[in-house]
Amino acid sequence: MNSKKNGLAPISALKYLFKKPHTVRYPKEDLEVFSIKGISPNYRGFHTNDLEKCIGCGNCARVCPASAIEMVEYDDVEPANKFANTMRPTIDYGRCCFCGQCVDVCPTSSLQMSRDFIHSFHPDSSLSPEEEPESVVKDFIWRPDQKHADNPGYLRPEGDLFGKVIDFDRNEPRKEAPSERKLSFAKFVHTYSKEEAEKEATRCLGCGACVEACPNQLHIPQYIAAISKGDPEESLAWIYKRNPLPLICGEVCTHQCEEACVVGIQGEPLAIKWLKAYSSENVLKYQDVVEEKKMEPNGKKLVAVGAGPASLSFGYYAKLLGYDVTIYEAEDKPGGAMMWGIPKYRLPKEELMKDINAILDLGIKLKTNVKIGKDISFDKLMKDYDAVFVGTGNSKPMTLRIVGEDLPGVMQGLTFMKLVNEEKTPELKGKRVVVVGGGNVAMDVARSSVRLGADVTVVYRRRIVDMPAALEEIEEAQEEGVKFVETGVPLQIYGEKRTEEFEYAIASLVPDPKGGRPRPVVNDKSPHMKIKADYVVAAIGQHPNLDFLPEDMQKKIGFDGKHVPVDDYGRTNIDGLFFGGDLSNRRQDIISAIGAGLRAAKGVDLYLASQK
Amino acid sequence: MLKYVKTLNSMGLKARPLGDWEFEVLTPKERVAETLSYLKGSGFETFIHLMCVDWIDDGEFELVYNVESYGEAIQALVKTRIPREKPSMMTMMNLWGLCQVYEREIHEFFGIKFEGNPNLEQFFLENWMDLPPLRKDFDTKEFSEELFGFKEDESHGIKAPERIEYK
Amino acid sequence: MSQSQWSELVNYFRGRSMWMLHYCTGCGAIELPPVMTSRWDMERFGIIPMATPRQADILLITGYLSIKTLKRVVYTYDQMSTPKWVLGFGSCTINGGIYWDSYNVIDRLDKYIPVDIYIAGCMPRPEAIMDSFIKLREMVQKGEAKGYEKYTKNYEWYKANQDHVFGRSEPVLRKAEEVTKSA
Amino acid sequence: MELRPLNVSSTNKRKRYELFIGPNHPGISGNFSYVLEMEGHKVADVTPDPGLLHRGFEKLMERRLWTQNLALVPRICVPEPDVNEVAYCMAIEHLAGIEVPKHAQYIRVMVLELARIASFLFGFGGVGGTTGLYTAPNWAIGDRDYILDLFEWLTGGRVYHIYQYPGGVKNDIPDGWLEKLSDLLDYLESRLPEYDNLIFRNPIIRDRLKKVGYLSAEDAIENGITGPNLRASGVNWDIRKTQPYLVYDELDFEVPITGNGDSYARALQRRLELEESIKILRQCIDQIPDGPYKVKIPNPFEFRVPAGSYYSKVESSRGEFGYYVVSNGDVKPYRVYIRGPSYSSGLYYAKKAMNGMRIEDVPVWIHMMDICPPDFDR
Amino acid sequence: MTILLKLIQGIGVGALSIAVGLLFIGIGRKITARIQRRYGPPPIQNFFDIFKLLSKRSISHGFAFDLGLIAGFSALLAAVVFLPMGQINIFPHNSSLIMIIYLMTMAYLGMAMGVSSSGNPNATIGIARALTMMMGYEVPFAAVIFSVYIFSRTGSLANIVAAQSGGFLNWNLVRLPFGFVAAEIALQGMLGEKPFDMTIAPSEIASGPMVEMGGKYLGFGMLQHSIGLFIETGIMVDLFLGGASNIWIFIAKQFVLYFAALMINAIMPRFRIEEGVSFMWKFPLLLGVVQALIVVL
Repeated sequence: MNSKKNGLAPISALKYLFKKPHTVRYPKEDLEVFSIKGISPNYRGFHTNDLEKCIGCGNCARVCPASAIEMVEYDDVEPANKFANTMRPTIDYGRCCFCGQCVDVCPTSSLQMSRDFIHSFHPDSSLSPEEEPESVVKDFIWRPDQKHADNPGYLRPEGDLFGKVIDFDRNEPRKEAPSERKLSFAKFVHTYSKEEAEKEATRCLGCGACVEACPNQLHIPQYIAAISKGDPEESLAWIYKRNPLPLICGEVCTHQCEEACVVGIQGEPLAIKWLKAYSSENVLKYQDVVEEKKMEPNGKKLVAVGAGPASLSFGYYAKLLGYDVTIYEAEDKPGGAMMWGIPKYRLPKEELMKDINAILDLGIKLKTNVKIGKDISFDKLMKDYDAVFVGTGNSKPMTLRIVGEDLPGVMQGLTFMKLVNEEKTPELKGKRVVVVGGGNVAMDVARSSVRLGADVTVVYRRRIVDMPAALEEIEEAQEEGVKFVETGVPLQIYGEKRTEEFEYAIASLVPDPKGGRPRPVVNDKSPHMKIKADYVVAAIGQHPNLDFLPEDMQKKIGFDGKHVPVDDYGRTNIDGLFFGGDLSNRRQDIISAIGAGLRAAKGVDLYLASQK
Repeated sequence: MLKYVKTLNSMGLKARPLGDWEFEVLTPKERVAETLSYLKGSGFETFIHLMCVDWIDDGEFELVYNVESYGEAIQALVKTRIPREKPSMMTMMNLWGLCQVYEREIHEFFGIKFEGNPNLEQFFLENWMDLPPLRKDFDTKEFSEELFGFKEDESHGIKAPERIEYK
Repeated sequence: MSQSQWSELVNYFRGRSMWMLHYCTGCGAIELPPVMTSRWDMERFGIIPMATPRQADILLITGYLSIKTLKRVVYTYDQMSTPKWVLGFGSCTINGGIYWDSYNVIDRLDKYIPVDIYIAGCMPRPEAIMDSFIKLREMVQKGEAKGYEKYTKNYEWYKANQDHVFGRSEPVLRKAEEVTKSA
Repeated sequence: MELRPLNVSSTNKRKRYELFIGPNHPGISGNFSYVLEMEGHKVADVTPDPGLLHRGFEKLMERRLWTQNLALVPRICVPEPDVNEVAYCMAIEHLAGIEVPKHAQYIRVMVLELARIASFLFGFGGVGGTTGLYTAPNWAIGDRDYILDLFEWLTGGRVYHIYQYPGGVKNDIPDGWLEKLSDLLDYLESRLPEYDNLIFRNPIIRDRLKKVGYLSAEDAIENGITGPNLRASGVNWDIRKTQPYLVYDELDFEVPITGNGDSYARALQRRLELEESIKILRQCIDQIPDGPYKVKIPNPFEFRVPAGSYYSKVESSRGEFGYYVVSNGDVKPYRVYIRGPSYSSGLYYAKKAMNGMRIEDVPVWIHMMDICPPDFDR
Repeated sequence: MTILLKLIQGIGVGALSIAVGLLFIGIGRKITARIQRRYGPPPIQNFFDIFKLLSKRSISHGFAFDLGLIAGFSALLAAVVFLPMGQINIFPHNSSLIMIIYLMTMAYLGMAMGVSSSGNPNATIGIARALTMMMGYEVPFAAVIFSVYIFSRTGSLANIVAAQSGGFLNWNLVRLPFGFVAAEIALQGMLGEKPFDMTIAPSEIASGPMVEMGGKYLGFGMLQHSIGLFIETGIMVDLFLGGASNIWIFIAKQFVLYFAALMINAIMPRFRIEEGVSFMWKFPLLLGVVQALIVVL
């Protein structure tokens, strides 16, 4: 540069006297430097929120460094999906610093920022000074909606899965290849290593949308946070607050939480189930976590019928409340459906026993091989104990009700699974097995049969997408070579001495007017198909078996053959009689049963407190 | 850099490199002056900063002196810990006059007395009577609520689902 | 010329010539140089920065106020001659902004001095600033901006609030007492 | 409410009186105050009175998540906010062992250099503002606005960009931005001779500035003066060169050393460095590689930085801007200390430098030292 | 009767000088703005400002404060009456340059009395600077006046104007070029334009004498400035640009002078006070003395 002193040099500045100024004469003129008139296209101005898309997860509120966002419940909005709520962010522009972090973290991209930025307010001068701050603050708090949506600014495009801050890609646990895993009953999923688990756990936004979806409202965000902190013990302690069977749930839970996971709206949900499996697998001794909560015994005696998840959970929490609990089990091992119904490749027996033993170690008495109604009468139980909990679950399988059902080679799903778990199945190598049904039991049957060397076809009344079984299971079954027949309604089973052929009709699906799953309808035109079948396994559901209960009692509690009506605390119409598990739950899975056990424990506590 | 680390280690202090341009020296309170004057003598002439960390769980304050050598482009962090109860430290003003303001600041924000520093009056704050604000046991939100009179529920209205707890 | 016509005329001129005090109380002040200088040129509206409170009509509170600054601001506001107006810039003056939990930053400005117009934004853009100046001008010309009258009328209330913040004589949190006793 | 009354003490031999430069004074560079004790027109004693901008950042940052703090840090130095974001992110990245992609590093360098230019232009305004040459601020701050336009386009914010993120930057460069940047650099280069003519060759400015605030190299080192002020005193020290961060070691630029140590040298130093910044930006435009603009890090709620402490520093337009970050492995920082470049000059060295200075030179000295109160008030 | 007439004329002239002064400043702001690459306020902005200031409630700082300002203002009003402006010349035989300059000095002294009673050190420094600066520019200006006196052999502005009649070449601008340059520089100082605006210097002493003036006081200060501007440029027109045949040409000539001052104002920073004074005592004084020597010899 030329930095020589020159008194005349500044005179050159006078040339601007004859040049057009570069002033932007706002409000007459606007900036014209960007591709669009006005301010920059990605400006961070006032928010817009698509109220229909917003699920009210509250992540924006939690990430706000200025604490400017509050989630407020509104009447005029509809929840976006069945897990969503009607809370919507309401933003205080007396706090907002327009950093855009709420937009980055919005899992649905419903919250965006617009290019509108002008808002000024003049407080009413007639207000007294005491009232004035309120009126000011009120003017600067509003619920963002679509008002500024026609002028979009800073946003995260919906397809942008690289995201701003949310990690949309799930880290699946390692699994054996289908060709490998179909050869044996060994567990084929390798639960997370420490690094994998921590990586997956850090995807969690901690919003707690999953908590509401979980039938038992586990402390999911807390235990995931503990994992990402690298502390499986703390994580397990959080799980134990509401679930005494962590490892079982970690392996085989129906994980509705993952359906609700907000990360899953645009990407893949967190593997909440596998994270739970990780923390319970990595704590060798549950006792450290469990023991410290034990309370002083209070001398009251409780009894639970059936050693399934509901009773175990009931026993655990009742024990923590100080009760003396006895569990009666008809079989020789505890666990119920978990023991007999779930194949080993999904839940190894030693993992099952690890959970159950942790509970039993608390001092709960388990009496196996005792059949209530036969060995001990139910009335005696009611007399001997302060309260009775029944968690016997569904043990009476539903039948196909078609011709040829009584042929040898036709079996019920649960019966088949029990054989599988006892390793007493007939030789299936090279045999053709037809499985009827589309639930998780059907999948277990099909995949167990595959592992036993059979050629398996699953026949289901509706489409694959309508199957109640977990999608993951269906996919894995397909990978393992299970054939699926959609919309197949069983008609007849042929055979001389034993099953030879299975006939079904291809139904047409009629939409359900009530909005449920479509109904399969078979008419004259429906084509009939026949397949060869050496075994037909009907896995189409089960009913409870309450034969051990006296008739009048069954009537009094309102048992209709399928379901026992109970309240939130598992209470029935009879004092001191509590029900839980598949018997009374709307959803029939382990986690619901655990929840029922927990609530019943609380219910018993309330009931006995009121008895005093 | 390694030669300083070595020398300092031979002096019985714990020194280790931290990054490409930094190394740290852990010294007991009494040897800070000695360490710093050694460093100043060997070219670390610029005083970058003095800061304090409140390790409330350990019951200690950590003082970090940061000095830099322009000649060799390396930086030394001299760290020392002093007890949190009635904390005091000797001033380093005789080495760098600049320490005066840093020490005054730390006295204000942490309540550490610097012996020999002539002016430890309030600096950034005015009429401050509470705990020194950067101590961990000072709750700024509570203070703000109390003094500026506003209340805030930190849950932001995010409702936890109703759980029936067994207890 | 009747009294009301006269005051209308006076208000018109007041609206056309608003001088602001050159006082950068907070970070919002960084948008004032662009507004004052050639790119946006605030002088088009007759607004120029003034060096002392005596000469100024508008007090711009450009963002957060620390306790120490609040003292000066109140002092400054008292020095300004009426009619005078206060502009609250950005979130911090409205409800504390990002410093809502800070121990040294006040949350609501209008507890201490009356504010005539608030501008949303953190910090407000030049357009927003000019927009609010235009709005203030309209208000002044209509005779609506009467914050200074409110201040004199409710001086006791404002004074009490001011004293609560910087006239305190004992620790705010009880916990401190215990600690100072032990130390 | 009590402010110190005007203190005219007659006990001294000569009459002394107090004069406030700031907080409400056009000559101060922000909300900050020097209480001058005057003897006639001469300064006899100086008491810096900081804290008017004290917001307790270091406390607030302990209460917020690692990434939430990114909305806070730019507020620490308002005229050049990006250094804060970059220095803070660099500290986190060092502690967490995150490798930033080259593409993102180039973007960071561009952002930093643009911010530096913006800050220097602000400084030109300061030269004019304190000496009464009001054409200079009108030009320089008007030109700075074009840089803000570019920032706005890149980041979505005009002043507070909140653009850096641990592991990279928040979004990629928009289409057409680099061309626009190149146009802007052409424009700025065409404007530089005009600034030279108006400011740097102007005899009155030269004479006035040259008389103010001589600072020798030894004093500068002794008093912890960093950045352009240090180089203006003749010390060849620029963190970008001596301890290169980001991709500065891949870029070809020089660090000018004016070395006279007076205020004019400091102004000129900035003017020369501005040219170098333009050079760096041009290289960045040519050299910027393709690639991801950030690496994935956990989301804000689960982002934990491994325990440890690190001092990261960035050469800002005022000097060394440092972040000393202490983590205990939690989602929030345990302690963050911010070392602002103005701390030593504004709070400590001012006392020595202003002694005996005439009142009209005080603002000149303040502005030429580029004292930015928010960075020491925090 | 004559006295009444003169009084009315005097008020008229005062009003005219205020109006012209304010308009000049307004246009000046616009022009400066252009050089600064912006549009600037409307030219009549200063009228808005004055009206607003006068309508404001103001804070007095005691009797001396008021008195000083009023004295200063009235001294300037008195001065403008004696200034011959084209055909308007209220006291054709009494337009003594010495008297005008004396009255203008009175104005400064009045102001000094006023503001020093406000007790603000900035104001005190400011007024001290104003008086110092006055010392600075009055000396070369006195030298110039001396040469003009000698040259025109009269002390009356009206006569000096008359002596320059008869075309451009008769103007003192042509006849006394060194004197004109010296006076022009002194004018810059009198107007308080840069580089000689240390009196108010906002960034140093927060607008100096005006620091404690608000509302009406500041309004009167501004009026004073606009009258001062009118008188100072008017004297220069009368001294060097041959006066004018009518008021419009007079104003036009005044504006040319003011425009030149503005140009320098826009591109020059401010001197330090001692630099300013020493500059005045060097270059313009030298020119003034040279001019005087030329005239005398």
